[in-house]
Amino acid sequence: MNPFNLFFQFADSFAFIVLSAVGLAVIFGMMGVINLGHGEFIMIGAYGTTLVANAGAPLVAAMIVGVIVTAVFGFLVERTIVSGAAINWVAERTLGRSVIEPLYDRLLDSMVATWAIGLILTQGVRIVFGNSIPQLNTPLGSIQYGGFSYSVYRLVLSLVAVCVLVGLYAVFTHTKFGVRARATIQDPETARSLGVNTDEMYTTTFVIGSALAGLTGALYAPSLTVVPSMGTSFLVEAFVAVVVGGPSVLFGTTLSGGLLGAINALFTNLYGTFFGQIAMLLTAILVIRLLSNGLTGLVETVRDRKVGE
Amino acid sequence: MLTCESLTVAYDTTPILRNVDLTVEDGEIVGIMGKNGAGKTTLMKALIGLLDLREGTITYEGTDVTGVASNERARLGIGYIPQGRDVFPDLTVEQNLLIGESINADDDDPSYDLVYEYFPILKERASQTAGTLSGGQQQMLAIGRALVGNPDLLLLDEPSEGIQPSIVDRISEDMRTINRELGTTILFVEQNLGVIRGMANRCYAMKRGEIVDELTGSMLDNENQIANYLAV
Amino acid sequence: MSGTRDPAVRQSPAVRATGSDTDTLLQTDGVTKRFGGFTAIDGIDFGVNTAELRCLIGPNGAGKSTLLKLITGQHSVTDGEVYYRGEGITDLLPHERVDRGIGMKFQVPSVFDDLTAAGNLRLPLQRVVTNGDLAARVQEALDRVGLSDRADTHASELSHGEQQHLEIGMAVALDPDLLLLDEPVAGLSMEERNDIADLVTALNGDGIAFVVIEHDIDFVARIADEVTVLHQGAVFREGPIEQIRTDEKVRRIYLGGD
Amino acid sequence: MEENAHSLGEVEKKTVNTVETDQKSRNNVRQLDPSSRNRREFLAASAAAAGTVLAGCSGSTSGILGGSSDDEAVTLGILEDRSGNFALNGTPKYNASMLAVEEFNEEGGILDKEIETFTPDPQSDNSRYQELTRQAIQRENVDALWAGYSSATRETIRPIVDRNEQLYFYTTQYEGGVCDQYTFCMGATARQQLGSVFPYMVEEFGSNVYTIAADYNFGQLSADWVRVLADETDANIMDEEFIPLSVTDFGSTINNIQETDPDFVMALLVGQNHTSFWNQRTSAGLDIPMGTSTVMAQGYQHQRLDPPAMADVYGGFNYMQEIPTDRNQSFRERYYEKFPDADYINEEAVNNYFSIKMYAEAAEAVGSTDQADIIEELESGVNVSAPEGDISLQGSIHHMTHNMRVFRCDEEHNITVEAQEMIPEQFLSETVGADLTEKDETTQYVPANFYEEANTTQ
Amino acid sequence: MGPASAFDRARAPFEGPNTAGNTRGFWIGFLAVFAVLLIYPLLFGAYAASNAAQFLFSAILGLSLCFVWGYAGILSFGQVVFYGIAGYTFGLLSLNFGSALVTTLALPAAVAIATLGAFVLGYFMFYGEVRDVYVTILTLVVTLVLYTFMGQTAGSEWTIGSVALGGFNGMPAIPNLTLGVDESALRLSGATFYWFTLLSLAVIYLGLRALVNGRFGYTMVAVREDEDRTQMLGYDVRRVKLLVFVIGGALAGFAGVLYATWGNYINPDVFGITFASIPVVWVTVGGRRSLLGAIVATVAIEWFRQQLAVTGSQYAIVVVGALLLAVVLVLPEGVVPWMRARLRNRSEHPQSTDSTGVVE
Repeated sequence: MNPFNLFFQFADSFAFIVLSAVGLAVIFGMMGVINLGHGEFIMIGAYGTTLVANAGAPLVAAMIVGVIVTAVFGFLVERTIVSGAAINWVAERTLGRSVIEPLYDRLLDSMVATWAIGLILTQGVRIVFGNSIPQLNTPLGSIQYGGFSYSVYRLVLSLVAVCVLVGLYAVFTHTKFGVRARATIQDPETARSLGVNTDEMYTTTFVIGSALAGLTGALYAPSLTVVPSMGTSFLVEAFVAVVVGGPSVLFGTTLSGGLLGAINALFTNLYGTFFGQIAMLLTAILVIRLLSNGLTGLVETVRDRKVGE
Repeated sequence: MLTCESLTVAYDTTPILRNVDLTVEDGEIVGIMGKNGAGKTTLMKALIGLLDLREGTITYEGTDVTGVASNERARLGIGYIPQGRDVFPDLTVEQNLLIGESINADDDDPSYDLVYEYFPILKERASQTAGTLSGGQQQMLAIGRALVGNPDLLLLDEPSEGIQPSIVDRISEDMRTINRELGTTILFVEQNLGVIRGMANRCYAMKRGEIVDELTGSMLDNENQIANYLAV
Repeated sequence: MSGTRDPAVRQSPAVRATGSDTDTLLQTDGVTKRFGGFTAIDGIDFGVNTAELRCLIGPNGAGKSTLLKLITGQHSVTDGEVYYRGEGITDLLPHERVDRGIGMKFQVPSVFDDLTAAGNLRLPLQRVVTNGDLAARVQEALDRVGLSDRADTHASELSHGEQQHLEIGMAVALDPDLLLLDEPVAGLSMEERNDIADLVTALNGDGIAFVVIEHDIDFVARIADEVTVLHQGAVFREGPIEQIRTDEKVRRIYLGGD
Repeated sequence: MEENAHSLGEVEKKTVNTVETDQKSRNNVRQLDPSSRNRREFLAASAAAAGTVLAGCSGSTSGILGGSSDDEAVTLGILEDRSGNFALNGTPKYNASMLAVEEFNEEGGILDKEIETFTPDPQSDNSRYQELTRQAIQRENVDALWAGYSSATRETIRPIVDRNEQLYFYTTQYEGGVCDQYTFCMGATARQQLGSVFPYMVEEFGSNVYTIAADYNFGQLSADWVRVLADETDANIMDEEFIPLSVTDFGSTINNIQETDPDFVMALLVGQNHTSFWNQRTSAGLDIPMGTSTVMAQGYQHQRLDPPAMADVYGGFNYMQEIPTDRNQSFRERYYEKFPDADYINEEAVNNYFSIKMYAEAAEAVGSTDQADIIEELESGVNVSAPEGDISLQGSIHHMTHNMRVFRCDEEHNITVEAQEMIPEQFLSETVGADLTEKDETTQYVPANFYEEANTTQ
Repeated sequence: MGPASAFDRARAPFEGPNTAGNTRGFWIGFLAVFAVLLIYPLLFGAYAASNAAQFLFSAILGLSLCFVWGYAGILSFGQVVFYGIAGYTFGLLSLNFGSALVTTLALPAAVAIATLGAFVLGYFMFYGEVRDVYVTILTLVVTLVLYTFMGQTAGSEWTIGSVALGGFNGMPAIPNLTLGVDESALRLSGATFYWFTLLSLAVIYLGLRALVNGRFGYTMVAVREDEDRTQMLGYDVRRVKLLVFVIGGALAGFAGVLYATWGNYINPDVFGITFASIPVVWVTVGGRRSLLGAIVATVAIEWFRQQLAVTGSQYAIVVVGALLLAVVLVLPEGVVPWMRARLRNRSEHPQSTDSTGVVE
């Protein structure tokens, strides 16, 4: 086992897990909505990026468009389905009553609804854009080390993953929006009574989660095959990471990205890709079983014990 | 400044407030006293808009705010200090204060200095998470959080609850100073005799969801009459 | 450990734990509960004798409900031990404690909305009535809490007072030796309070020990032998109701008055 | 070689009807059990057995209210995925089938009857395939069935096909070994595909090989074949790696290849996730030549991916739409005239096309659509003029002798034909020694049972 | 009077507050529908019966989820785990031994293995305090692990006895369901398979009705409503949930055997995300707290999906998604409870509508 290979594979795996999970984590952790269509949101980001880049735009510009498209889509989904506000607005004017209960904190219903959205998206994209679109090339080439070479772009992705985590940390702790959003999540009633527009916080949070999914899609568009069904390849990692992470969204995602990435890289190196995946999933099952609040729960328990001493 | 007419609030079928009428004049400190379960907190929540009215109207500074969302009421200048430890436990003291900035949209100059002047401990603990403060400190934070946005009216829900007597006295004093120096109107609910006598210019008595009496001026000196409406 | 407790009132937990004091039903020994960084219960020693009726009072946030949940096992203790009839029950699950005779009525009436009044009462009874007529036992229990004519009404449609009765009925159906009531009369009219007081007194007369959390001091005075005052997660005072009622410090922190 | 292909294209018109000359191979006409000729009877029997208990009636499959089918038309069941995971591969198959049907109908159909089609969309869902196959056979009474892309799909429906004694054409290039009296495998087998490209690679680049293969039946069996072929060509398999279909990240695989440093790689990857490999190996700078039997001809990666992702990939296939013959040119024109927006004509599409033609010719030859007769006719060994060239059916084993080519993809993703040869399917005929005209079977043979090399996973 | 009261006595165990349809009218309707379904193969033939049989055993799978989700509040994406395990087990046993007797016994054996699987997974989760949405996600992850695992069993090392697991290609040639020994054994196919499935579904439906309206049903509803509260009535909530989960697993396993024998085939797709999600769709649309709803919705949706597939329309999946979305948003309780409420309203206020179609 070559330590450099191990390191690069860890970085790769970490980036993939973190980027897969982070949009889901924000929406789940902040709003109590499980977005089973998360993979398809990622797919939208990838399609946006690929289509715009194919039209001749520079890759970075195309990626930005991909993120924006997904964010706008997230906004529409939040307004029409998750909060039901748009549909209720229409219904109140035609039927004289609202017809939709918001999906916030209706975990199971939100899963079913977003699964349906994912279903529609996959086939909708297939109908509109066909089974395949011309794919992008991975930029930035490779670097050599010893007899090995590594894609620079994949390395950049792991840096981006770290930046996304740091950036989110900054947004949610050092901006007014972030603080208000967290206050809304902790105690929506009190936040509202202090003048925070909690609806707006929910919408914005959902849009941020969607934009992050879009970013993931944009970033992986040049490295993975962009097809309508690509979303499912992110879904498992995303769920596993969020659940293993536990309630503290950013911290948890970082921890689980680290743990699962390391397990995956190690077992892949030792026993091959299949065992890498299986080991990762079994680790997840064990963590869920042993730590009911995930890795952040473990950290908190340890902290409580320390306070007691 | 604030007028309520025949407020009725019910959970499912059980009415919690029945036909409550009250008025608060500009610059006053008005108390509402009553035992646990009298409906005091429900009244406060109805005033800020966290509970829907079954009947009645609420007028704030001449505007009917009955159907207005609570965040909009806050932005009109009502500062709400919820009961107990309703600070945001995972946010720092400073971040808690930041939430209060949304209050009173007309005023976009948050008064951090003023808050820190009244409650220096909050400055000391600015970067500590609110959940780790003591009960009294949390209460100060809740008051400071409402003050940051320079509200015209403060709604204060049981400031004495679960707090050391000495700190309760201090809080009463601070509230009076705020009222005097800043001209902030205050409406509070309380069951602590000392706090009521120490703060209120005027006081309503509540019992099982109804206003049963109004005590003004010298009536407030009569300890026994007040105690009558309270627990003992 | 809180130093405010009168040491003459109770024996040490160690003695109790051996079961040598047959009068002691429940005893906590230095029980502590922390949530995150916040200490809700701070090293409490709290005891209840057989067939005693003890009220637990104190300001909101003093830790009353938390203490009850530590006794029932709904919260796990951070530190300390809980003994019941001399047996350490700290590691037992809630239902195992119920099997040993501890019953609980929650703060907010939490009957099962989707079931009828009879269905609710059936739940505890079907566990203990293994042969014989379950329906007859349900009817009997309905009679006891005065809900015979509401048997087929969905619990969600019962009045607040009826729900309180129903919930007490459910707890009693299991024949507990110790019943923990969290604010049984909150939100009830004077008449309904009297009904509950009568019910509790009667059940206590049948030999059930009670711990009742209540803010209504008149209600407390009406039913209680002994009162424990909690403040900031610790026992602040313990004693007969008259003594507590006139205690200067208790008045200051809780009851009001200078 | 391209000369050769060209000249094959020119003989197209002469190849149509050679049935008579093959009559000699029918010396082993099977004694069909009369009852087995009626594929519906078992159903009727079971219905009747239970039915009599209740009502003492119902001897027919359609029941009292059920309709009967219209025998005026020839009905072909064509079950190809147009949605779901395999839509990319299934859509060209569907298109080419429709083209073939249209061309026949313009000429008056089969046996002067119009061809009707039953063409639901199984949505890449194998359960759906089961339902629809039953429906095609039992309700639509299709005269012949074309269905499915993946091996999994084929195995899903083969039990139904066999029980109903339904003539079935499976048209995907596949791992090989299916020996089934009702199933005709039109695609090239792994042994045919690899048998064309692997020796070429050894010849061109050297004998040290690294195999990466999809971790599922097709990949496993293809890797077995690579081992068998390596043994035959004295090549050395340095290592092999099986990659689950869900894997999208090939970092460790690329590093492993570099660590082993082979002369060439056999890449037997399958599915959309694995398509990511090509981009990743290019960006990681892995520039070892790669041989394949799976990519390009099916999923047209050389058109979907940006150059140079597929540079220096060599594939052994019976067809790519770039084949530079006149016959293929004319086929392409007809195809794109009917489907101007279509993406690519893949190997499977062409197999659908020529096998419908082959069926039609067999039906004309026997003068009916009786399935047993047509199977008998096909088993006599027929020739067909396909877009890839003139090819023939190996009647005794229900597989095709294909015109196999080695295609190379260059830096700009241009396709050139590097080698060409007619390769029969040899595994069943020679190694197993199967003969469906002698012995009825519905099995699938695997190389592991016949070759020492195939049995040693490294 | 006599027969009528006997009828009433007979239906008593199946009635109670936890199910719809506690009227004589309902049961007469039930018997009528059942009778029509019984003669369905005679009317439409063996093919139609065989095709309908799959809707019926899907309904058993739907019922298994309805039972654990609707009545005990456990949303499991893992019903297909037991469905698949039983299907594979049945295939392994019957193919390895091949005799009619073993094939007959393979049904209970496969159900037993699936039940054991449910017990192990359930014990692991419920005794490990895994709750709510984490149960859902854990069952989803277990499903996907099995999918990944079974998908890679293509190699010859994954042969059990003489039968290969077969990776993604699955396990072909699984024999039909057989009842009996040697020559006298009844091999179920076409209409006979249909009747067996129909009877099983009816028995399971009635059995579950009796169960949810009996002692255990009350306990389940209590657990669903409030676990803490139920614990304080002395119930071991973990045990209750485990038992529910095990029963659900057994039913799903039974349906899985029917599936494997119906198609004579099983492959890892049964563990795939699409297959895992579909029961959730059935139960959501039908109404998670309605056993009848689960059956009706399963049959209707599967029939509808098949019709859409037959049309070959590329919009089929979009239509299914939109339908589901509409139900979740507008009728979160499900279609059948909604219709029941409408009917009840009508019968209570007959003047408000045209008052036709009132049951009772």
